[in-house]
Amino acid sequence: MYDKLWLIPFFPLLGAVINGLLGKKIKNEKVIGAIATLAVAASFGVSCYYFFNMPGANGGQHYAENIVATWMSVGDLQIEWGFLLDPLSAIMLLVVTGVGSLIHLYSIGYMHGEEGFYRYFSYLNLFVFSMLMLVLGNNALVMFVGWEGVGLCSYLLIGYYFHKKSASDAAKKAFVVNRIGDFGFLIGLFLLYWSLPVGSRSINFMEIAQNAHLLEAGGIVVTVITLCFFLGATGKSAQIPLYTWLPDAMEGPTPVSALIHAATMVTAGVYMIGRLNPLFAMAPDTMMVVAIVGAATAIFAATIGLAQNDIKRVLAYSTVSQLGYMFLAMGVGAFTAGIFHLMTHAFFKACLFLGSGSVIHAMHHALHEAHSHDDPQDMRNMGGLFRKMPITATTFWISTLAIAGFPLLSGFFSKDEILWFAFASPQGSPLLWIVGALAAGLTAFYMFRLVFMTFHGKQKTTEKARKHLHESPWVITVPLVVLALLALVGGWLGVPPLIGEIVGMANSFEHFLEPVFGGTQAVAHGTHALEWSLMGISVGIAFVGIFVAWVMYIKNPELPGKLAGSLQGAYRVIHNKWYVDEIYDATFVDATKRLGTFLWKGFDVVVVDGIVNGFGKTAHASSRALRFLQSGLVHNYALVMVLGVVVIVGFYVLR
Amino acid sequence: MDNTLVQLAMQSVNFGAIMPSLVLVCFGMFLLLVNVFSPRGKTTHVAWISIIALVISGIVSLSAWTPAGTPAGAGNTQFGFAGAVALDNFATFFNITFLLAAGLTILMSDEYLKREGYPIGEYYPLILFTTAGAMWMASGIDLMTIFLGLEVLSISLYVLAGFFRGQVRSNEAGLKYFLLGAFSTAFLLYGIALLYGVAGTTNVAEMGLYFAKNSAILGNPMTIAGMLLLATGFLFKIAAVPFHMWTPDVYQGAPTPVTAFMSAGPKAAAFAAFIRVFVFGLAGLQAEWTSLLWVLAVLTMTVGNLMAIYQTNIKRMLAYSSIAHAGYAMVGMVAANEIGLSGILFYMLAYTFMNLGAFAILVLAGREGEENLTLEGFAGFGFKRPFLGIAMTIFLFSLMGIPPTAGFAGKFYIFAGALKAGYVWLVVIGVLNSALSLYYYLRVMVTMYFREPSEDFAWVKMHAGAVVSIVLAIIGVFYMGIIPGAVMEMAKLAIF
Amino acid sequence: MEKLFFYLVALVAVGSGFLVVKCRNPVNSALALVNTFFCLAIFYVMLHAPFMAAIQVLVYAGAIMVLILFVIMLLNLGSEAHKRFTHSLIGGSIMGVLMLFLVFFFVNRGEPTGMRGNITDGLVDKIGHTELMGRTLFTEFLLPFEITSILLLVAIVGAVILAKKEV
Amino acid sequence: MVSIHEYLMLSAILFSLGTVGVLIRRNAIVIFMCIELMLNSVNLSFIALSHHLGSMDGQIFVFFVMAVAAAEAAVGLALMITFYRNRESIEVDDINMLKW
Repeated sequence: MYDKLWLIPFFPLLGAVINGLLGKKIKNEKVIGAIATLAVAASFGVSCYYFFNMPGANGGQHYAENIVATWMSVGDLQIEWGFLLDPLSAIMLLVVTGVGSLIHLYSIGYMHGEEGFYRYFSYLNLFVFSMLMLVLGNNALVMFVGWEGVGLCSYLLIGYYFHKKSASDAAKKAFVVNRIGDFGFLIGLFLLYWSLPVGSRSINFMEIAQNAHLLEAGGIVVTVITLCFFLGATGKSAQIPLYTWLPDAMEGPTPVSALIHAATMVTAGVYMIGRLNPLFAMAPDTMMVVAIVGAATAIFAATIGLAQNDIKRVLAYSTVSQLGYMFLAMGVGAFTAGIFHLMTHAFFKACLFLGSGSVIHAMHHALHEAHSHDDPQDMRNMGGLFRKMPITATTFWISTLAIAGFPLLSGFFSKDEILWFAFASPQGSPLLWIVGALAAGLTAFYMFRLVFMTFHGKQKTTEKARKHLHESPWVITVPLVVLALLALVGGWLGVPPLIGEIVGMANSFEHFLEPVFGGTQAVAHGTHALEWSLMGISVGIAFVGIFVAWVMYIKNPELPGKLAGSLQGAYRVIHNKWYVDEIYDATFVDATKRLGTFLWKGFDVVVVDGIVNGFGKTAHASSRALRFLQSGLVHNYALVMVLGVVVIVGFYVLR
Repeated sequence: MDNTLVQLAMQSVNFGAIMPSLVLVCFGMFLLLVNVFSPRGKTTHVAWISIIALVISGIVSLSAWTPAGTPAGAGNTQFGFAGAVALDNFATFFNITFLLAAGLTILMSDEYLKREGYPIGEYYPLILFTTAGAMWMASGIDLMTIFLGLEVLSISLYVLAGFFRGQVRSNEAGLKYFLLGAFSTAFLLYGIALLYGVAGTTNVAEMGLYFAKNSAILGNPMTIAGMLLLATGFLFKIAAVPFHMWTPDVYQGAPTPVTAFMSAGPKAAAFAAFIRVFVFGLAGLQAEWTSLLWVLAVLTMTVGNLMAIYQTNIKRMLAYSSIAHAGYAMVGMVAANEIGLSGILFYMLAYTFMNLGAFAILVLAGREGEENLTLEGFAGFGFKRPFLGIAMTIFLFSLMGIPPTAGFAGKFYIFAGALKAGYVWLVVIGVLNSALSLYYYLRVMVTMYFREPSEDFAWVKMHAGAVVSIVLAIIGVFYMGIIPGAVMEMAKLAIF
Repeated sequence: MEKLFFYLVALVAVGSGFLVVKCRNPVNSALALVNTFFCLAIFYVMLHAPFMAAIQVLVYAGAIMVLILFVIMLLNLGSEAHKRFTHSLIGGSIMGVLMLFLVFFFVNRGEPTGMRGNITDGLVDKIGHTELMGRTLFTEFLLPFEITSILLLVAIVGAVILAKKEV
Repeated sequence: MVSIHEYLMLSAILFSLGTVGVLIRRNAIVIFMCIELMLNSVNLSFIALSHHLGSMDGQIFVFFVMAVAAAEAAVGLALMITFYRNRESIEVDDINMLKW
């Protein structure tokens, strides 16, 4: 029954091969798009079939493996091309193939008329294939194949508009940073294999789970191993300090950002920690690091998000921030909550990206018609688009409410669960909760800033361009609607018991993942009253964020500009007494915004990029210095050889 | 003539033990004659006959393969010439590697030689002789056979490196290679002399037995010095730091297919002899040579990768990268266990595929006179020549060691062997180095795909031979990456 | 007496070896090298290897050195330009001294301990060196001997290809 | 009776002389002659050891070394001639096109 698991990654691979080899000949965009979309949809179908026929549904083993062939055998270590179906991979499968097929459909409309249409779809299918290998692999090396594959496809797709230098630089940066992460992954894997006692050495996930207890819990070994794996995760999932590639990755086409840099690939790190949860659960020190890095990334990226004017960059920093939430959840032992947020985030963030893509598409078209050279991605050029693009705007609104944690939408449930665990789990602390809640408030603020600047207020486009603004075609809006619906109701899968008791629903998500995380999941302790009040506070903070955004960008859109001016002359501030409340709010917010800008320009660009580039520069400089040894003169070469002989022989003989 | 002498000679003669090389040598001599009677500039038939020779030699080699499960003594291993050679699984595995390297080289050479204006038929017999020399190195049990194999190989390569006699670059490559090669030969010989002095024999097997019986000799400074000087000679051919200085210059100056061949065949041959002599004959000194190789492997990897970063000529960059790859393979030598050593065998075969594939693309992409091999010249190559671009990407990925390619599997085996032997830091350095290597491989890909094409690459002609060799290399890279098990099993059988 | 003779010849050998390195004119170097070869041939005779002595003179001094001299004449090479006191001169000399020191060290400390064969001076005188060589060469070392033929073939073909003027 | 060590010492001196020559001379032919000197010193070691051990192997090896030296001389000199034709020099300082 489970011996057809290989079909899931097979279809996208087939699609990639067909489009890659024949795409140039087919030429018809509709056919190419259909092949690619159907390939992913077929995988989605198979995934659904398996989802409804999960192993262990009627008791027994909760996972099934499908071993296709032996890959490598090293001594007693057998590595297979094998696939693993368990609740965790099943959820990821649905997310990847489901969101993936929608984005493929969307891409048909979005990429219409682009040069290299077939190439795009071929890469995109190849990406889905790699992602499915990553998710389905039954051992760490098959996962690593996918891990590298998604990196490669991300690289190819970020650099899709290769004639832009920024795009190719961004692609290279993404690839290099990812490889730093991969280095951590490999070292972690080697160390894990090496430190397990002989006889129980394995890199099969299920066997790792069984044998993890043979390592010393909380010991230095398991801590180092998990830290190495976490380093891998920070690279792939854009956490501090390896996050800078993700905002730059927005140079790629927007559907790519939606699929790879929001919904699927960047969550691979979270998934990997979930996969290795027995190991991580044994290393409290690592868990603490994960939680702290996650929380820090969440607030840090949210702060930077305040200062961005490029619509996609706001979303990019928002993604980094939300990934921080997921790591925070993993770090406090709330594995289910982390995966839950991964899923809901995939819905609303994909929707947001696609929505922004729809806006950019329309803006681009309009500006092009009007012969304007304004940046179609700059929010300062938008405004009042709600009437022009009602479907896009509505779906965008829903997703924004979801990400802001508006009660009873999907983001509310998942974020709230994370915050609750951050506070009340044994590994949690009130400090983590405060940071998380603050980040939630900032998220609400900058997301609504985005919505207000884009869809409301005064139209800032020229009259001429405005005529050409219109709603996108159905291939673009259908995925938006579906994703918005999911963002609306997806949260009800994982209703927390607190609300579940009232409405009479169980937390089916947690129940479903029970076999995977049952043994390692942290248990949060606290009274109902505490839980209610924390929930209330975090929602309140979010509302404050929304309110401030409303004040600044709708009620009084001149305020920020005015303030900027008035800050220069302090006396004018005192003069305008009747604005004092708003000013107070706005100066506070303005200061935060300045902090955001500072962090972005200062820390992000100078420090992190500096370090990453610094390594490159060091290598380059040493290469440059070393090459002068290669003088091209035979007697110098001979001298080096003799020197080598003398040193070697001297060392051994005189020793 | 004394009758007993003839009988004595005939007793030790076993042509079965040198059959694969014998086939090559006979064909080589035949081709020398063919060349005499061929019209000027017509060499295609010579190339094809030499391919036939390689195929026959391959079949003969494989017929000596002893499959797994054969009871001891019932295998196909052939000994001969008073213990001077053995055609065992080890030799056979390497023979196949050499033959593949030679075959891919010949496939990409024909049109290239014509384009560059040197359609000289003697090129092919020289390649065949080189391959035969490599085979003697791999199957030699006697240091004399190994030494002479090495010399046949080297002398042919001196000629091949300087083959374009009208080009200063090629002359220079040949002359540099010759001077430094002869210099290193002197050290190698001195090492052999010292070992002969302490063991009383040049036969590796007898030497091993003698050392095992009289372990006191192992502490003799002459033994250690002999071992080190011998290692020097092999390390020169492997291009390990600090004996690597010739590599970039010679690789850059030699005709591209010759460079391709040099980076795969002779390097594998040197490793074969290295393993045979050190693991077989000098096992008693393992502690000494592993600690030496540990240091040299780290140096080799790091220097190779670091120096490659600054290069703008792709051929020269690949030369440095080949130094780095030799460093990775040396890690397996340090491990000196079953996985590590068979990992070297595997890696050499994998390297043959990926490196020759990459060079085949350089052969096609170059302009007459070896122009346009700089990084800049490759701008936009991936779009103008999609097939070659994708192929190059695959080879580069394999060289980087990204799964599921042969390069990854090879590195994996070697590092796994080193881990098993407990060299954790060596593995960490190795993995770090392969992360470093990405820096320059990636630059090629970035130029190929993310730069506006400055040329139309109209001169790139897809020759059948080169395309076949590229396709074969791609198949090899993926086969050994996706199902490396089969090859690895063979490599394990090949390690005694 | 034998010892004295040895030291005398050794002195000549080292002296002419030094001249090979020192002489600025390649022709002089070559002649000094021939001289060294003759000295070595004398040692071979002292070591009861008359056949080796003969081919030392014939092959080395006769063939190879003539070839080298011929090429020197062909290229009409004059003396090397007056050499500056370069780094390679210092480096080379230091390396040479270090090398000598090392080699002395391990040769002095080490002992040639290899297994003894059954060839004695008496046997060599009785059977004859050439025959002993021949027996070993064509039985035990037949394959290396055959490989040598290929080696020389490769060298001839290579030399012809390289030195030929037109294609 | 001259001891084996004396022969080995002499061989070492000649070997080092040859090495120094390779390192300090500029003329490719002289460098090659110095390499020949090194090979010959090894030959002396071989024959002395062969005599000392009473086995023939060392002398056979010398026989092959001579063949190799001859082959190398042929190819090496041919390479020098071609180089000379193109550059009018065989000083190693002029063999410097390929570097860095």
